[in-house]
Amino acid sequence: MNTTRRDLFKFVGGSVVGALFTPAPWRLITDSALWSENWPGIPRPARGEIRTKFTNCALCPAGCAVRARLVGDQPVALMGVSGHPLSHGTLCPFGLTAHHLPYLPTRLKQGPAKEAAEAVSAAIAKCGPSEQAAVLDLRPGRTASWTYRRAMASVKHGLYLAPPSPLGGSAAFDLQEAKTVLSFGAPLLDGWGTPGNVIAARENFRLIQAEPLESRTASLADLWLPIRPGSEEALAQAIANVLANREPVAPFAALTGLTEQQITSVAEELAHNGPALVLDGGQTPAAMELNRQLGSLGRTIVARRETPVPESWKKAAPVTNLASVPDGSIRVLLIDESAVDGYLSWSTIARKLVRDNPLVVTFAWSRQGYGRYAQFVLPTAVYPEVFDDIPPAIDSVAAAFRIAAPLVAPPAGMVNPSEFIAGLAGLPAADALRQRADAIHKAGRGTLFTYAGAKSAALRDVKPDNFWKALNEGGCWLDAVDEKRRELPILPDTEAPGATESSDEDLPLVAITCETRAAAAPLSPLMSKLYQESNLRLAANHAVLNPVTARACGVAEGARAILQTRCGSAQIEISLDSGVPPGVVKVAAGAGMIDLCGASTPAKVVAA
Amino acid sequence: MFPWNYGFHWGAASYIFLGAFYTVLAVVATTVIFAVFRSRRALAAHETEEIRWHSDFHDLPARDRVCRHVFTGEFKSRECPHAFDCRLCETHAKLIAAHPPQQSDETEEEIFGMSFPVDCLYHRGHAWARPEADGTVTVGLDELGSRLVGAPDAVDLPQPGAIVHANGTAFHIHKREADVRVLSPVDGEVVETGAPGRGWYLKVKPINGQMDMRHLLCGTEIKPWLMREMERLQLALSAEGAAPTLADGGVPVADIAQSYPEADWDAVCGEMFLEP
Amino acid sequence: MTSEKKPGKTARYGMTIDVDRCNGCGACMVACAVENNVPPAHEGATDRKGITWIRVFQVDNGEDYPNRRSAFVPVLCQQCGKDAPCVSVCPQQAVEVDPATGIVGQMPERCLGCRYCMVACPYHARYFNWWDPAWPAGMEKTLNPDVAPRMRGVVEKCNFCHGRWHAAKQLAAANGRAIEAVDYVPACVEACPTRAIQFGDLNRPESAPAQAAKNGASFRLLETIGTEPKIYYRSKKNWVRQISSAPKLGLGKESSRG
Amino acid sequence: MDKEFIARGVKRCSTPRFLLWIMPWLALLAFGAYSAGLCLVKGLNQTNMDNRFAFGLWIFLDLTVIALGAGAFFTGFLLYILKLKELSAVINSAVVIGLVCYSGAIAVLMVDVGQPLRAWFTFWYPNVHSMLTEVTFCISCYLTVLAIEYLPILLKNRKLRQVPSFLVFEYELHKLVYVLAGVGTFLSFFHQGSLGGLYGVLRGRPFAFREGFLVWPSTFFLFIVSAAAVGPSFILLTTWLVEKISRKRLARPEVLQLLGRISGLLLSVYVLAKTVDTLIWINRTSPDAGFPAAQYYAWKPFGTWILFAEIVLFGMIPALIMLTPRLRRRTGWLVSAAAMACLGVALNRFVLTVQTLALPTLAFDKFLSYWPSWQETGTFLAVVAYGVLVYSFSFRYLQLFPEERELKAEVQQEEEELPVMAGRY
Repeated sequence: MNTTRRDLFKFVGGSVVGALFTPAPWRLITDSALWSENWPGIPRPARGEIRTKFTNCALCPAGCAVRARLVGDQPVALMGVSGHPLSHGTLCPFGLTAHHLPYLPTRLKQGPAKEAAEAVSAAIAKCGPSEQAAVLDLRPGRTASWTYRRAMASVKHGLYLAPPSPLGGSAAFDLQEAKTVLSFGAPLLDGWGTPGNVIAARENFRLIQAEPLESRTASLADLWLPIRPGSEEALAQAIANVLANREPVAPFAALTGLTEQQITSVAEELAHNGPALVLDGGQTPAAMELNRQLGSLGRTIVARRETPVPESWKKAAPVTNLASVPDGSIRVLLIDESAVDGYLSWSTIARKLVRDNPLVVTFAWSRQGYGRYAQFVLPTAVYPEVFDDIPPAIDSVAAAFRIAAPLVAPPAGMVNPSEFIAGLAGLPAADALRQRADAIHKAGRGTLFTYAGAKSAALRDVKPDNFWKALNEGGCWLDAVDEKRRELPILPDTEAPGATESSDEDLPLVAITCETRAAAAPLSPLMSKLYQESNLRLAANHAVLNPVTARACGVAEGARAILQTRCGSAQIEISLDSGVPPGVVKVAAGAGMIDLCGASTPAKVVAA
Repeated sequence: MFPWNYGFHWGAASYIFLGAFYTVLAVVATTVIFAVFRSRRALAAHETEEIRWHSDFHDLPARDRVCRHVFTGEFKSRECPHAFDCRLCETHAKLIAAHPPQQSDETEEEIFGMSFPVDCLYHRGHAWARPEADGTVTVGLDELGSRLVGAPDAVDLPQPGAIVHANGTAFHIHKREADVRVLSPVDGEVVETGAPGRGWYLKVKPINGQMDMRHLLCGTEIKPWLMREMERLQLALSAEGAAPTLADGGVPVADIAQSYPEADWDAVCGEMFLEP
Repeated sequence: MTSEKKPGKTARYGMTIDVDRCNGCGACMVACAVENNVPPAHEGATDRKGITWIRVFQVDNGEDYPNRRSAFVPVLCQQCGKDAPCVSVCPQQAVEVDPATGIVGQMPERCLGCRYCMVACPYHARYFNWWDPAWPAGMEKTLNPDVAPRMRGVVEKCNFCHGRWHAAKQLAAANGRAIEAVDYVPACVEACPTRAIQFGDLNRPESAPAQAAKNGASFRLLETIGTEPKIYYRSKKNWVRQISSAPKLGLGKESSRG
Repeated sequence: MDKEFIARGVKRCSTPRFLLWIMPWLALLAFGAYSAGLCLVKGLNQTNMDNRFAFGLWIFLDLTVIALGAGAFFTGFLLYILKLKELSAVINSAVVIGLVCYSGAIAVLMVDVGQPLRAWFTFWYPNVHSMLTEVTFCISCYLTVLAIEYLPILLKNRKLRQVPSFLVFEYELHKLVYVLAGVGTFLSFFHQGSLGGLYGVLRGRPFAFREGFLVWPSTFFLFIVSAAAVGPSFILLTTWLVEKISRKRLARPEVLQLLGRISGLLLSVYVLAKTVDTLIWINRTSPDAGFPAAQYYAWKPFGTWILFAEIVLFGMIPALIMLTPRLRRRTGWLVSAAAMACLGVALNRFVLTVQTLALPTLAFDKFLSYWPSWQETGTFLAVVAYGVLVYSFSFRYLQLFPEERELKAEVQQEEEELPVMAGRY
């Protein structure tokens, strides 16, 4: 049989028609849609063994317990650990996305560690008699803090600085005990203390929030007292006077913008629905005085024991409050930004530096913090790469010890601040965490909580090696608390903040920063969901004004404007909200904005 | 919609909707396929010329499509339903039967100074046909047609042996911007063509026996028809912006085209030679 | 999509959200993005071009300072139980209701991005990929292996964490039983620090949403349009319960939040 | 230069002049093609549409253009099915307008979808309950029908006609144009309606939601009537415009008046139906959904004036003008009325697309604003330029107005007779 071209065509044609009656062509067309999902440019998630690891979040002092979901060795999700005695299974949005932090585009990849060390040594050598070389530890109480203190004790002119803190680090607020809480602008439900602990205790206390703006906390408070900006002390004084049956009340009430009636009823509530607790965003003595008056000390404000440290560490520099250092006295300043508790405005630090040529070295994950002002910025590991412990939070009645065990290895070129600073003094620092754990085990108090089985065990029953192992697997040691022997806390001497210049005629508005959390720690790119892709949180360089104020300033919704304060000016984008009190500019805190405004400052808005 | 698509659910609505859709598609496709099929058949059957004429006829203005019996006053107004092919027309047959065409008394109609011999039969497209003794038919351009093209720039005559169709193209004439076809009055095979010097004519032999020329104008019809043609010419000329000289009864000059250099001669010729 | 239709075994997954507990922290929004491989915003994205399968709105009582009171309302796909507006409008069946769970699912691989469903949805719970999905270098390593990232030009929305549901179903099958509502919770539920969001099967009277449905303080968004959402909100505050109804003039005027 | 392509006996401007005329349109088309290209290559982020304003200028354009293009089907229906022979004077022009409108709309739709490469999914996995499926199927079918209807017009070009197969095919196809007109009418009825249904079915948008008959909301029928009403108006308007631009008489005034009369008749039916529908919606449909209708019109700038403009100003008034023989006979009135009718329908489409999306649905929604980006506007303008170009070329080389030559002669005669008459008296 001869095969002609016609036969070939017939064969091919027949095959095509026949193929249409098989699933293949239809299936292929259908699947083309699935393939198009995987076009180049769209990343494909890596596959691998799914594992679970436990650690503790080092982003803030809350140190919430974390259950990480890993694919191979790569964490792909972080979640809280339910049943945890401190964090009660919660994780804030910052903690939930912390596994993205190692990949931040703004992250520092390398820094001049050697040059910095030489420069520091040289500068220390040049220190004058009244000048000092200081380490500013933004999260005191860590094992690293002890290393700094030990190093500073042996370095000439050495000084260990800690930021001002309301309770001085050795006392805690006991929310579980409180029945009525009066908060002067403390962000109680927005990242204050250990969020899980606050939420767990929230059912049991009545919350009165005195604050000029309706913050997240204010909107969920049982009572919001919309006071005038800067009148917290007046309100405290008025309440104190009501409680003590003293006059006057009316002039203070007038300052706050509240009625005497309102203040009296708050005072009565505090007095009759005890135990009461007065919280404070800053640290006004008036609030502490109220606590004293209400008998909160020893009941809702209690002393907390120090987490044990090895005896050999006791020869350490004392903790000096930054505020109490004389201005212009620090020649060398090393700032550990790798673990922070909030952002201090640069001006409070800068005024302590010597005028001529101070040396500032900062250990940071990016240049966005104090790196803007430092000669040397040394890159550090970022959580969840760090190997660090987390001191107990402000609402943790018991001492605690937990370690942020690294979930991923830090990249090469990172500088460990404690090794660097210990190196200055010639101290070994590598094993400090293990030594601390052994010291705790030696003390033998308290319990060890392990997450995998959500079990607690008395520390006495755990072997030292197992204790260390458990800590590295995200375990948490909690000190025993003697409920019967509530101790009176030893509170630091707080000085009244300098009287704010109240007659600022050229700066008619008050700028109040909010969202301070964002300024303190690195943000995952996914936080754009909160700051950019929704307006749930106020994005950096955005400001909210009352429409009346905006009209007076000549700015409109969406306009760009200049915010001016005593410390400088910045460009902001305006939005309007009649819920903001007239005369107030609500600005989103970024590091730059805190440098500009602090917590609150007289300000002016002019159209750009 | 097709088998093996996951997640596709059939329901009554699907049947109705897709049924309607495919019906529509089928109708559209059938229409197009049908048209293609018919075209192929027509092309194969060499019906192009016929179709061209039908298509042209359809595009003629209504006043140009009037029945020849309107000229003779038998109808007040009537549009030709057969594209000037009276051989198909029953009405024409009836009318002819009732009033057989009268031969004109004269041998030549003199209209506006143009001669129209009565021994010729005239096509509405200004071609004449004269049956010859040898059974062939001579086809030529009538006087008005000749004057319209005057001295043509070029003439394309068919080769002997070519087939012409009634209402199809007899030959092409180029004059100035005009490029017109002279429609053939009869069917047949070209046996001889005229030379340029002697006027252009075709000698056409009927393909099978007798030539049917019922559809051509003859006798007393010629004059009213020509009167109307002159009106048309005037209209065409005035539409093209030529001065209205004919209305005054003036005699068309031998080469009208030269008299109206500003007129769109293509349009005028198209109009007069029934080529829209 | 294989949907086992076992009589009596079908579930109606739903949620209850206690508005009085929500502090607007946004944990649900980021946990959702982490779980479902939603990329971070392109620099040009705004709150109207972003992708937030669950979005917390700040709502208020419409008063001015100092009488302003705010609340936070997480809005996600309301998983309409009847006549879901997005299902019938999709021209190519990219939106489907799973009869086994009642979850309104979006198939991004079948979506051609006509956005008709977004127009149809009164809850604005559907999001379009205006940009190619992009993660900072290295961050693509943190993607959830259970969920495929979507391409540019398709619509996506909350599906009650289909990846988790699927994993739970497989686990249940491995244990020789059918999946139940208690076998998994969506990421937002797990992440909510205040436990404001609870998840369950509305067909089980003891589940949190079923209980919430009976609660007098409960409401659903736009109940009057008859879509029978399966997300129940709850608040003791009268003005908060007003948000269930149609917009009223004056509410939220001159306000840029929410 | 291109004389041999221009139909015999009609006067067209010189080739350079024609080039001068199309140059700006070509430039606009190029700009629009660049805009559309940006949207295709970089994605829809080039537009100002967003998750809340998911449809924008383009959908408005599609709805309006398709309504205006309804003249093609409706004229075809009147001419071939109802045998209104007078309309053969404008049918070719109507087909070209229809083709331009529909192909432009489909081109924009292809840019409008996020994944144009998946456009065939609608045919592959059709959800027959979706109005958009109906629209997609019908529009693509009808575009095919229009293209087939356009073929004879194209093949009738003087030069193309010389090719025997074109000539024959044109002839044979033209004989079957009744079938196509019928199919086109069927398809058009459905997609004009389903375009209306597109918004009418949106239960979640009580501003647009309407009750209806079986599966079709009332907007389904309103769109059919309004499109049928405005189609002839648009043909009237374009014919008049082309007459003005080309300075020629193209159709007899009686034809335009007939178009006006048809338009007016249908417009009055539409206005009546729209009024009844609006009353039902205000008093029943919308309140039943929990949305008091007054609320919609409290958001500036969309006050009740928009209802007035839609129904009375651009509905009732043009209808009355076109139904009054005395006014209809005056070109100025007739053309103004046709323009108003077109505007009214455009406004109706605008209200349905843009206002629907601007209005809040949730209690905490804001009233949204939207302004198209230059890329969107460019694509929009490209469709306009494309339409003008296709029409210009068609007008130059094809016989859009079969009566043009006759009218030319008549005009000449009138002009000649006038001085004579003046001399007599």
